[in-house]
Amino acid sequence: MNLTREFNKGLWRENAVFRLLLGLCPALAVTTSAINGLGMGLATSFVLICSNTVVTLLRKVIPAKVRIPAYIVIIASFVTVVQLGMEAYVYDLYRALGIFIPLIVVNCLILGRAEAFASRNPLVPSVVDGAGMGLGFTLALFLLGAVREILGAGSLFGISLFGASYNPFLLMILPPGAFIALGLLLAGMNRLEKGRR
Amino acid sequence: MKETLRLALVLTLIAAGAGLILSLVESATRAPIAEQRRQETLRALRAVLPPVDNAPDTDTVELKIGQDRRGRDLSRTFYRGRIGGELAGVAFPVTAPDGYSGNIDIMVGVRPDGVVQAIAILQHAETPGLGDKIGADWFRGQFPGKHRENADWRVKKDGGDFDQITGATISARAVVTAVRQGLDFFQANADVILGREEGAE
Amino acid sequence: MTAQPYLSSSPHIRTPETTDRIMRVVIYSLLPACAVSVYFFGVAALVLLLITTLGCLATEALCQRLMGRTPTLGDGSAALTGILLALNLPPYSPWWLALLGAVIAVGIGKQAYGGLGCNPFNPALVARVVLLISFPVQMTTWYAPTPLGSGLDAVTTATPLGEMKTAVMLTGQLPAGLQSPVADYLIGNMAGSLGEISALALLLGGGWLLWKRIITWHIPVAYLGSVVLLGGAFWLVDPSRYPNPLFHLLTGGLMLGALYMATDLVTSPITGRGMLIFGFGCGLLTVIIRLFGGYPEGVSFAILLMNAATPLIDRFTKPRRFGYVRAGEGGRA
Amino acid sequence: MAEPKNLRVAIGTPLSHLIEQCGGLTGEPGKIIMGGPMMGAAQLSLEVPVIRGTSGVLLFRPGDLALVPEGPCVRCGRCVQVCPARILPTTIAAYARLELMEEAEAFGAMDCIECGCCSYSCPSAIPLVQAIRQAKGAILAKRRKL
Repeated sequence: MNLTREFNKGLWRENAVFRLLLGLCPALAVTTSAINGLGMGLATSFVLICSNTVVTLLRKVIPAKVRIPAYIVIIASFVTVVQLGMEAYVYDLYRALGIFIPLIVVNCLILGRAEAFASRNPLVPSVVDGAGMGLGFTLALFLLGAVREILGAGSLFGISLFGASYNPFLLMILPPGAFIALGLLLAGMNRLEKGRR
Repeated sequence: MKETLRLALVLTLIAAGAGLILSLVESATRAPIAEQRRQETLRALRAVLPPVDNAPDTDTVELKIGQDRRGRDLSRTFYRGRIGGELAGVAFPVTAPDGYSGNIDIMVGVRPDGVVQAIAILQHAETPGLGDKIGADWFRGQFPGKHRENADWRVKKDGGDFDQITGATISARAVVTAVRQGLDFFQANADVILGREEGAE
Repeated sequence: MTAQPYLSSSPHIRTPETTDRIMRVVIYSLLPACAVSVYFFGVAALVLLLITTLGCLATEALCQRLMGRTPTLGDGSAALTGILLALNLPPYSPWWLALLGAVIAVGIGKQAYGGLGCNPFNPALVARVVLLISFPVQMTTWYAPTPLGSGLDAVTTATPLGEMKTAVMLTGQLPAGLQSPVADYLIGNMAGSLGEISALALLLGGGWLLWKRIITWHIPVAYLGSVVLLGGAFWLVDPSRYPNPLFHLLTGGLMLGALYMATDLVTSPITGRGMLIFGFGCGLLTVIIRLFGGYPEGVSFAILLMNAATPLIDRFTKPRRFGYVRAGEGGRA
Repeated sequence: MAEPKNLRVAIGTPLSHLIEQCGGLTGEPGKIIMGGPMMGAAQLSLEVPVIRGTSGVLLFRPGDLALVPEGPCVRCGRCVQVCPARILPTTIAAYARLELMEEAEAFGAMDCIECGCCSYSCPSAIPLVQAIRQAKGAILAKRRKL
């Protein structure tokens, strides 16, 4: 098994947001700024790597019939860990992401990787897969957040880019802007992909 | 039967393991979380109070401000800031129920004579780029120095003294009204809040 | 016989009418409204019209190039969208606002859905609403008209509908002196977007479209009629709070909406009955938003919402086929 | 055609003979139609015979051909306004072209009388009748199979 390949596929070929269109709920909802996207991506990545690790270790123990409830319990635990950790140490980000941290539980990306990969592969590839997928997800959310923040607020990471005379394109940080930005990014990615082939 | 038992056992074990880990994490983060929340309150208090040397979040008065729809009492906490034991200012939260989208939580700081020291917007869901300008310095900066009598507590569009926000008059109007009502309540109960009455503590 | 005769399915003749011609006629019919806007708002109006039109054409060409489609700039639909967009903007809008609007109208409102005929929403209105939500300050800064040669400086003012909204919100009463002479409203001597001010110019163009049979009477009549009826009903209930139907009819974007935006071929129902329902829905929503909504004007929102309902309306207004009777009356005749 | 006229002819007479009787061709024919302009059938050559029901012969010069490139449907509803069978030609044709024949049938494709009014009036020059005819053929073929 080629570990580099397992890692890279999450970045581009099977990128959760741009290729598989998974995990769109947080991808659209929290990406009002680059930092939110980055934070959400990292939190999800943490949960993803941990759940992949535990699922792969327990894959011989968990009977097939109860695997989904077992995965959900594992994922939910790690989500709660992340939530508590963020509240304790990155309080502002915790406040900004709000309800979407607990909602990482229902991110189909995580359950999907547990079911499709970690439950069938040994420890090391599963961790690498989780890391790659998580990083790909983080990158996608960061990109989306950055595009929306730059257009919708005229800043990046809260630093004003264009000065006071810039009229922010408000719609981009409102919910419809998420869809439009995602659509345009998807179109761009497809175009790039087409050009490469 | 044996199969069912095995399923139950495995699930129970996983759940128990999860519970164990969670209880550990919870106990480890309990103190930092409490500290974070306290810091948040303190930050808001410091923003609206004159410089103080006590911990205003521990020197509070709670007063009944009315009842909610189900008849339960609603109360409001008044945080008192002191310098050398002398009362320097009081901060209290007010909520504007008529924002453009949902409630606006505001922290108001007043000096003992009823003059506004500063206000801070704690939480709101106003439109980004429009209504959220209620948090801008120029808008909040209109409040310090004003008290119940020396200002007309309405936005200019309604004939008052406060600049509204272009395109978001509703948000500005909500904030001004809420602060005014907060001041009214403060004035009416000043004796209790300032501790001038016996047994108010 | 040398050349083989041409074979095709019947019919073998066709109307001289083409889509290109329809679009051209609509554009011509907008000229009076454009002229009025230039008269009241000067060269700035002309510049705006040029920016949006060229912007729409450029975006159309760019999108079609990127998507590998045959460019169809000649069909006039992009130019028409551009003109309609300009007529929906406040006078003296900054150039970037107009340009961005053009890009949104054609890029997101039209080409993203597959180009002419595939867009569910009126592209010009999509752009207007996107701009209104994103740049509320620029999109609601209105100027009093300054007729050419009057030498007046442009001053900001409220639209009649905006004035009404503020007054009603504050006092629960219509402002005194709201009703200007009807003649002013008719020729367009009031604040408003470029194209919505002159009811007369719009009626002129709309009438010509009706006469040319580009549009049918259904939508304008149902739309304007329901606004008059509903607005009138409220007015009868409390004339001190609700404006009279004539005010509804002549102010804001109602005329422009009813005659040009709602009647957009692509985004309105195809059957007569469907158009009546569509027009009535637009009227109902417009009155509700004007009297009770957060925005002073509701025409664009009303039309966009009804655009969304168009496929449904089409489905429920399938005409009764020839030779069939209504279900429940005995099946096949 | 030099002298258009009404002729009483026997079934089986080739069209070329009719043309001769009418003074011959004045130029190369662009399109030969047996029947009227709306419902007649285009023919490949003048050697086809008159059959029962042939009501007339129409010859178009090449310049008469209405060869307008097809455009996208702009949903103007003209085809619906003119349809004497009161069906929705544009909807049926769209379904037919997507080969969704059941939908086409549900919208009344079988009630089309192929009068040609919809195709005539379509500003985008969409061959509506052709598409509907195709749908009818497919629907009938399916019915026969059942």
